[in-house]
Amino acid sequence: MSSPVATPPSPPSTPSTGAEPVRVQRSLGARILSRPEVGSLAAAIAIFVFFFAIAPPFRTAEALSTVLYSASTIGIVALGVALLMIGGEFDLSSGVQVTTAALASSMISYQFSLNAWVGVLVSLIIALAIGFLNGWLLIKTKLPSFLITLSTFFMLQGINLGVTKLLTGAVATENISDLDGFASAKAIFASDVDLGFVNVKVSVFWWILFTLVATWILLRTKTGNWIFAVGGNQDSARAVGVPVARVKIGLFMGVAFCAWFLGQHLLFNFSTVQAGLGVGNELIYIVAAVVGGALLTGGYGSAIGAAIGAFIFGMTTQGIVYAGWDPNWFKTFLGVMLLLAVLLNLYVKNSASRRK
Amino acid sequence: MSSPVATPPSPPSTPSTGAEPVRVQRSLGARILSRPEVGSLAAAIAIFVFFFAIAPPFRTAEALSTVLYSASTIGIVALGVALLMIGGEFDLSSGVQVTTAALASSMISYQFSLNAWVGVLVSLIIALAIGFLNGWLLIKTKLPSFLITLSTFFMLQGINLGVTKLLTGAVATENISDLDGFASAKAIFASDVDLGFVNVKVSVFWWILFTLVATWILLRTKTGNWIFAVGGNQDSARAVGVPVARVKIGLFMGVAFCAWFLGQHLLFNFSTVQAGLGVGNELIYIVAAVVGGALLTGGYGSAIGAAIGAFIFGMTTQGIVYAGWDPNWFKTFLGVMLLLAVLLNLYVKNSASRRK
Amino acid sequence: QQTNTNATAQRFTIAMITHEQPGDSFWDKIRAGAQQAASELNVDLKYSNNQDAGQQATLVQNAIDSKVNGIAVTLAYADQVGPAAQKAVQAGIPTVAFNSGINEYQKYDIPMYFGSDEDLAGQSAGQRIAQAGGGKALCVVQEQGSVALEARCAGVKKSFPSTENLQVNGADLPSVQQTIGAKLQQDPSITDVVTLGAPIALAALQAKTDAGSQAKVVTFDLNADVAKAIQSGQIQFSIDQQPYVQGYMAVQSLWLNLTNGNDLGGGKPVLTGPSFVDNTNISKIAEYAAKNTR
Amino acid sequence: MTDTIAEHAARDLEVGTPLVEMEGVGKSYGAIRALEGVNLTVNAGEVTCVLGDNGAGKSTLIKIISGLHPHTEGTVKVDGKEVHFGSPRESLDHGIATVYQDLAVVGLMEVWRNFFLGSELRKGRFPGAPLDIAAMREIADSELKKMGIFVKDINQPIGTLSGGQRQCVAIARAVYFGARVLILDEPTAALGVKQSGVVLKYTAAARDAGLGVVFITHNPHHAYMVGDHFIILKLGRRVLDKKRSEVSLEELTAEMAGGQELAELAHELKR
Amino acid sequence: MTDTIAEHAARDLEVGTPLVEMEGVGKSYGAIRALEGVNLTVNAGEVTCVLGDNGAGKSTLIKIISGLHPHTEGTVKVDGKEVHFGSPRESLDHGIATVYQDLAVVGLMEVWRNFFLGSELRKGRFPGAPLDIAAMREIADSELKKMGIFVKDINQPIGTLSGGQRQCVAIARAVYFGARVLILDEPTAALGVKQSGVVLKYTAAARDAGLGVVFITHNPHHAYMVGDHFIILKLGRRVLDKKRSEVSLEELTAEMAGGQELAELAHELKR
Ligand SMILES: Nc1ncnc2c1ncn2[C@@H]1O[C@H](COP(=O)(O)OP(=O)(O)OP(=O)(O)O)[C@@H](O)[C@H]1O
Ligand SMILES: Nc1ncnc2c1ncn2[C@@H]1O[C@H](COP(=O)(O)OP(=O)(O)OP(=O)(O)O)[C@@H](O)[C@H]1O
Ligand SMILES: [Mg+2]
Ligand SMILES: [Mg+2]
Repeated sequence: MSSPVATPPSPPSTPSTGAEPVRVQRSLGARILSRPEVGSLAAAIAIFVFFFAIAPPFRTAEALSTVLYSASTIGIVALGVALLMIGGEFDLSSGVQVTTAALASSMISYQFSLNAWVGVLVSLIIALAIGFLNGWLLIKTKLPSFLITLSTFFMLQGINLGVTKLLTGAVATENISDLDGFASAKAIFASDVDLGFVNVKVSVFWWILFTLVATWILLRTKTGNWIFAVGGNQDSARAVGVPVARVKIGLFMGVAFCAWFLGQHLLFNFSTVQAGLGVGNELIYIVAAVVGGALLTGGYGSAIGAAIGAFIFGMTTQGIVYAGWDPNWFKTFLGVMLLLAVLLNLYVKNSASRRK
Repeated sequence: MSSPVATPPSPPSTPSTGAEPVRVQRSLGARILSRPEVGSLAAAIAIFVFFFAIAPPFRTAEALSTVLYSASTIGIVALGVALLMIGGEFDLSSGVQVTTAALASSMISYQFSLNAWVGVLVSLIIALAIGFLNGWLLIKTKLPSFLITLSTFFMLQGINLGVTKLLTGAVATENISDLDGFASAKAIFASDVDLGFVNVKVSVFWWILFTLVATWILLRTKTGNWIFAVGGNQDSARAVGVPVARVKIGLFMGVAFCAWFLGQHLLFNFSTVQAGLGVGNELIYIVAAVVGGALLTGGYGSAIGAAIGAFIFGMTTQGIVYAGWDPNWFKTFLGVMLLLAVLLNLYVKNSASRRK
Repeated sequence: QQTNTNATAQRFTIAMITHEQPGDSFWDKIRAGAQQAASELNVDLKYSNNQDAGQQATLVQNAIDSKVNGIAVTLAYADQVGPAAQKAVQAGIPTVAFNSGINEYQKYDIPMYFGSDEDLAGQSAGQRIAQAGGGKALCVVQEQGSVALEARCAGVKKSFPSTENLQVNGADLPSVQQTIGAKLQQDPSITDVVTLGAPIALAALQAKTDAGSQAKVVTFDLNADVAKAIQSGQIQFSIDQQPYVQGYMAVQSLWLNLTNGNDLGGGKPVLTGPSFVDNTNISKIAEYAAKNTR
Repeated sequence: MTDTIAEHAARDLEVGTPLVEMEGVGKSYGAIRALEGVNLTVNAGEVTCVLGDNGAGKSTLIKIISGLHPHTEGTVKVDGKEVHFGSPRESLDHGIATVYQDLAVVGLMEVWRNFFLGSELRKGRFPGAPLDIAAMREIADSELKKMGIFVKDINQPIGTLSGGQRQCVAIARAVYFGARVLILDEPTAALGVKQSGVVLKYTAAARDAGLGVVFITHNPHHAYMVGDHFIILKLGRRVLDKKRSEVSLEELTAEMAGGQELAELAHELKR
Repeated sequence: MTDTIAEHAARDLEVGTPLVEMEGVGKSYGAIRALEGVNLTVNAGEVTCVLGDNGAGKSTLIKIISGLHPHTEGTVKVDGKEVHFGSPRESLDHGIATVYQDLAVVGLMEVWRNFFLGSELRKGRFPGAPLDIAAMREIADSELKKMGIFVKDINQPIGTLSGGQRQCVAIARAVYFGARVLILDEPTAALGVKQSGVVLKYTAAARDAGLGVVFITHNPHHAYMVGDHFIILKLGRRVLDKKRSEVSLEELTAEMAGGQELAELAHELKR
C-alpha cells in the first residue's frame, strides 16, 4: 500500500489565494541604524565634541594622533576579544598573553642570539598554542571560559615572571635593540608614519586594517556566520551542523594572535619588556568590546563597534589629561564617561528600533 | 473527515488504567551528591590533604587559624557575590566597595570627632545606597551588570582617592583608635577569640554565621526561591509574578552589606585605611563563588559552596607560602590549583549524576 | 651553596615579606640582595609578597606560624602590617623593617630599619630641579593610592612648589607613554618630568620624543637602560635608594642578631639613600646596574 | 481535578458578568504592529476561543491581559475598572492565571518549586517566614497526578522533563492558581491524546466553576468541544466574532485560514 | 514545493531499501533511562510514524539518528554501515536532516542566515570564499513563500517571529537540505491548519521523491494521513510496530494511550 499513488496532477503552487501581506523593505537608514555599532558611534562623537569644546590642546592633530595611538593599543586586542565575545566566550588571559608574547619573542632571540624575526615567529607559535589550549580546555571540560581563562591568567602571570627570572636573572628582558632584524621588525610593528602634518604610529594603521578584515570575516564569510551562531545559541548551532569546537578554538587563537601582535609592538617600541605588565588590561579590552555594542551573552556585536569602543576609551583616558582635570578623580571621570557612553548607545539603539 | 467519534459514556476518572511508573525516591546520599557544593568540598579536602602532607608548618592549629582568617576575609564578600551570581548578575565594584565603606566610616567619625559607631552606621547607609544604585541602574537601563558595576568600580576608585585626599590631605585615613566607641566596635568587628588552644579572629565566626543565614534564606524562604528564579530565567520568573526588580536590587544591597562588614573589619583591625585598596579583589570573590559551584550564568549555586570556595582560595594562597615555594611561581601554582579544583568539582558532580 | 667562613653550621630560616607588585624590577633587586646575603650566610630565605595591606599582614602571621628564625618586613602599610610585626617581636622572633616605614617602625618595637626616607628623597630631587632652574615639574604616579609614591611626590612639591601629579597605569607601558605624552602636549610649560620607577622613565623619554617636548626627565631608581640614558644625557639624574643594599642588610643584620646579638643603627634608621646617580658617577655604576645589583 | 478548580475559584463569580473587556486594543513591537483595534470580552463561566494563523497576534493579545506586555492602544478593563498592567504580578493579583506558549518555567529549578514559583506557601505570614516545603511538594505531586503526569521525581529540575511534561506542569499551575480568569495559549500543542483530553476537561471544569477562560488553539475540534465564543484573528485584526450558537464546527474549520484546503488535502493524500 | 525536494533528493534512492536500521537501541541520561531495546527501520520512500505519550522517548529516539545524543546501547546502521554519530554534522553529511522539537534556531540571527546555517552558500570553493548573500536571501524567501509563510522582512532576527513562523523556517530548512532521510519531531504542533496541511504535503512529497521520513506527532489523524508504518513508544519501549495495512485509524487512535478516552470525552463534553 505504501508505494506513492499517482494522483491527477495539480498545479504545484501553494502561495495562498488571499491578499498576501506586503513585504516590508526597510530603508537604508533604518538598516544602518540597526547595526550594533551605531549607538557607540554616537557616543564617540558626543565625547569627541565634548573634549574638543573644553580642552584646547585636544584640538591639535598631535593630540588626535596620541588618542589614536592610545586607541590602537587597546583596539587591536579588543578586536579579538570582541569576536570571542560574539562567539559567546570570555578571555581573562588576554592582557597577560600580550606580555607573554613579548617576553617570548625577546628572550628567544636574545638568549640564542638569533635574528629578531626568529623570536617574533616562534613567539607567534607559542601565542597560538596558548590560544589553542584555552579553547581546547573549554571544549574538553565544558567549564565556563571565565574559569578556564582565569586559570590561564594566573598561570601565565607566574610563568612570565618565573621564566624571565630563570633565563635573564632579572624580571625584565635585556635590551634587544642591537640584534639583527630589530630595525626591520621595528619598522613593521612600532614605527612612526609621517603623514606630513603629523606623525602617526604604525600600530594605528594595523588596527584599522585588522578591523576591516575582521568585519569582512564576520559579515561576509561562513566563519563569521558560525561565530554569531555559536555565540547566539550553541546547542542550536551544533544541531544544524556548525563545528562548534573548531569555531571556539579558532576564536581563542584569534585573541592570541591579536595579543601577540600588540606584544611585538610593545617589544619593538621599548626594546625591553617587564615581566609584570599587562595585568588588568583584559578588563579594558572587554569594556571596549562591550561599549562597542557586543553582547556579554554572545551572538551580537561587531568589529567596528569594538574599534569605536577602543577609541572611546582611548579618547576619554587622554581627554581627561588634555582637559587637565585633577588626576585623583581620574577614575571617577572614566566611570562617568563609560556610563554615559553606554547609556547614549542604548538610547540610540532603542530609538532606532522604534523607527521603520 | 476528522471529527472525533462519539462513543458511549464512561466513568470520568483520568488516572491511567495501566501500571503507573514507580516514583523514584532518590537516596539521601544521592541527594547530597547532587548539591552544588559537593564537588568543591571534595576539592577542598584534596587540597587540604596535599598541603598537610607537604608543608609541616601547615599542620599546626595556628596555621589553620591563619588559613581560616584569610578565607573569612574573602568569604564574607564572596557570599554576597555568590547570591548575586545565583540571581544572574555580576558585581565588579565589590572590591572597592569594601574600601569605600571603611573610608567612609573612618573619615566620618574622625573628621567630626564622633563616636566610632556613628561612622559605622552612616557608612552602612552609604554602602547600602551604593548597592541600591547599582541595582536601580541595572533595572532602569537594562544594561548588563558587568557594565553598570564596572562604571561604579571606576567611579568609587576615583572617589575613594579624591575624597580621602581632599579631607585628610593624604592617601590614607588618620588613625581612629582613640575615638570613643573604637574599643567596642573593634570587639565586634576585629577581635581575637581565644579558644584555649588557639586564637581565632572573630571575622571567622561572623563568616560562618553569615553563611548559615544565607543558606537558610536560599533554601528555606520565598526570597531564596525568587533568587534562583530570577537567575535561572528572568523572563519566566517575571511571568509568574516574581518581583524581579526588587530581588535584584536586594541582591546588590546584599553585596554592599557584606562589603561594608569587611570594610569595618579592616578599619577596626588596622585603625586606618589606604584609599587605594581593594582593587582586584572583586575577581577573587567571583572566583570563590564559582569554585564553590555557582554558575556564571545564574540560577545555580549555594552559600556553603561560596564559603568552601573562599576556603580553597585562602588555603591555597597561604599553603603555597607555608610550603615555601618560590613566590615568582606563586600565580602559576594558584592557576593550576584553581583548574584542578574546578576539574575535580566537575568530575564529582558528573559521577554524582550518574548514580541513582 | 656557597658558604662564607663565618657562617654557622646552623641553618637559619628568615622570612622576608614585602608589598611587591609582582614583576617589578625594583623589587627584584631587593630580592637579589637578600638572596646574596642568604647564600653567603647559609640562611634559608623565604620570600613572600602581597600588595594588599591586609594580606601582607596575614603573610607576617603566616611566618610567625611557621616559626621562622627572623623576619624582615616592609612597612609601606605601617598601620596594617606593623601590629603583625609587633606580634612577631613579642613572640621573640628578631624582626627588622626595611624599604618603607621609616617613621613608624619604632612604634611597633622593631629595633632596626634599612631604607631611605621617601620624603627626604623627594625633597632632594626637588632641590636639584630648582637649582637647575626648572619652571614646572610633573610627578608621575604609576600606582594609584600608593603611600610611598605619594610621599615622594609630596617631597618634590615641598622643595619645588610648582609640581603637579599625574596618574598613569603602570601595568600598561604604552598607556603610560600616551598619557605622559598627552600631558606634555596639554601643558607645554612643563620643564621637568619626575618619574618614580625606571621603566616609567623610559616610557617618559619616548613620550617626550613623541610630543616634541624639551622637558628634562629625572627619575627614582635605576636599571640598565636608565643607566644608559643617564650616560647619554637623556635622563638628568636618578635618585637611587639602593634596593640591593636594603635586601642585603636586612638579612645580614638579622643573621648577626641571631648569631651574635648585634643591632645596627643605634636606635636610628640606617639610610640607604637617597644616592644620586648622574653623569658624574654613572660610568662606575652602569656596570653594576647591568648586573642587576644597582 | 474539578475539585481543585472549584476550591480555588473566587466566590463572587456570576456566570455571564464580564471579567475582562478589551476595546480597540493594539500593540506595536518597535516598528512591528502585531495587533490593532481588537475588541474582546471574557465573561465569567464562558470559554472564549481565539483562533488564527501563525503570527496572527494571538499570543500578543493574551500577553496584554496577563500583564507581560503593556498595550500601546485602546483600553483594557478588568471587573469594570480600567487597568494598565505594569507586570504579570498585577494581573495575577486580579486572579488571572496564564499558561504561556513559551512556558515560563525555570529549567534548573525543581518541579515543585516551579509549580509554586511566585505564589509560595509559607509557614506563617511574618516576613522571612520559612517555606512549607512538604506541603508544596505534596500538592504539586498530587495536582500533576490528577493530570495523569508521573514525573520520576518531583525534586528533579524541570529542564530534564520532556516538552509535554513541562507543558503539563505549567497548566496544572495555572489551574491551581487561577481564581477568576484562566488563559491558555496553545496548551495542547505539545500534548498527547490523553493529556489533551485532560486539559479539555480542565477547561470545561474551570468554566463550570464560573471562571472566564481564554483558550488559544490551532485545533478547531478542540476549540469547538469547549468554546462558547469564537474569535478569529488575522494579521493582528479581528475577522470573526461569533457565539457558539451562530457557528458550526464545519463553518469554523472553514473560516480558519486554509481549513478548506486541509479537507481537500486529506482527499488528495488518500490512498 | 515538490520540486525543491525532488531537486535535492539523492539520486541513488530506491524505494524500500533500508536507510536507517536501529537494533536494540537504548539511551540513558545519567541515571534516567529514557529509551531501551528499540528496533526501528527507516526505508526509502516510506513514512515511519513514531507515536507515544509525553515523555515516552520519541525525541530521544530521533536525536540518536540525528547525531545530537549518542546512543548508549544497541547498534545504528545507516546505509548498511554501522555508525556512532559524534555530532549532528556527521548525520547531516549522511543526508539526514532534522526538525527538532525545540527548534534549533539562533534567535538573534536573521531568518535567512538561520535557514542556511551550517550549510552556507558561497561564491567559490576556496577557503575564505565570500558568502553568496543575495542567493541565500532569495532561496530562503522563496522556500518560505512556498509554505505560505510571509515574514515581514527576511532580514529580521528569527527571535522576533511567532512560534509557528519559526517552526516553519525550521521545516523549510530541513526539507531543503534533506537528501536521504527527513526527520520531523512534532512539526505541526505549533502550526495553524493551513501550515499543517502544507507540512503534510511536504512529508508526502519527500516520500514520493524516495526519501525515508520519520514523522513524530501526537495527532493520529495527521499520522494516518501520511504514515506507512507506525511505531508506538511507551516509557521508552516499543509497544506497537505495524504496517499501515495492518491497522486502521480507529485502532491506531485507540492504541495511543488515552485515545479511547478522548472519544468518550467528546461525548461527555457535548452540549
Ligand atoms: N518580541 C517581539 N518583537 C518583535 N516582534 C514580535 C515579538 N513578538 C511577536 N512579534 C511579532 O508579532 C506578530 C504576532 O506574533 P504572536 O506571537 O502574537 O503570533 P501568534 O498568533 O501567537 O502566532 P503562533 O500561532 O505562531 O503562536 C508576529 O508577526 C511576530 O513576528
Ligand atoms: N537532557 C535530559 N536529561 C535528563 N532526562 C531527560 C533529558 N531529556 C529527556 N529526558 C527524559 O527522558 C524521557 C524521554 O524524553 P523525550 O523528550 O524523549 O520524550 P518525548 O517522547 O519526546 O515526549 P514529548 O512528547 O513530551 O516531546 C523523559 O522522561 C525525560 O524526562
Ligand atoms: Mg502564539
Ligand atoms: Mg519530544
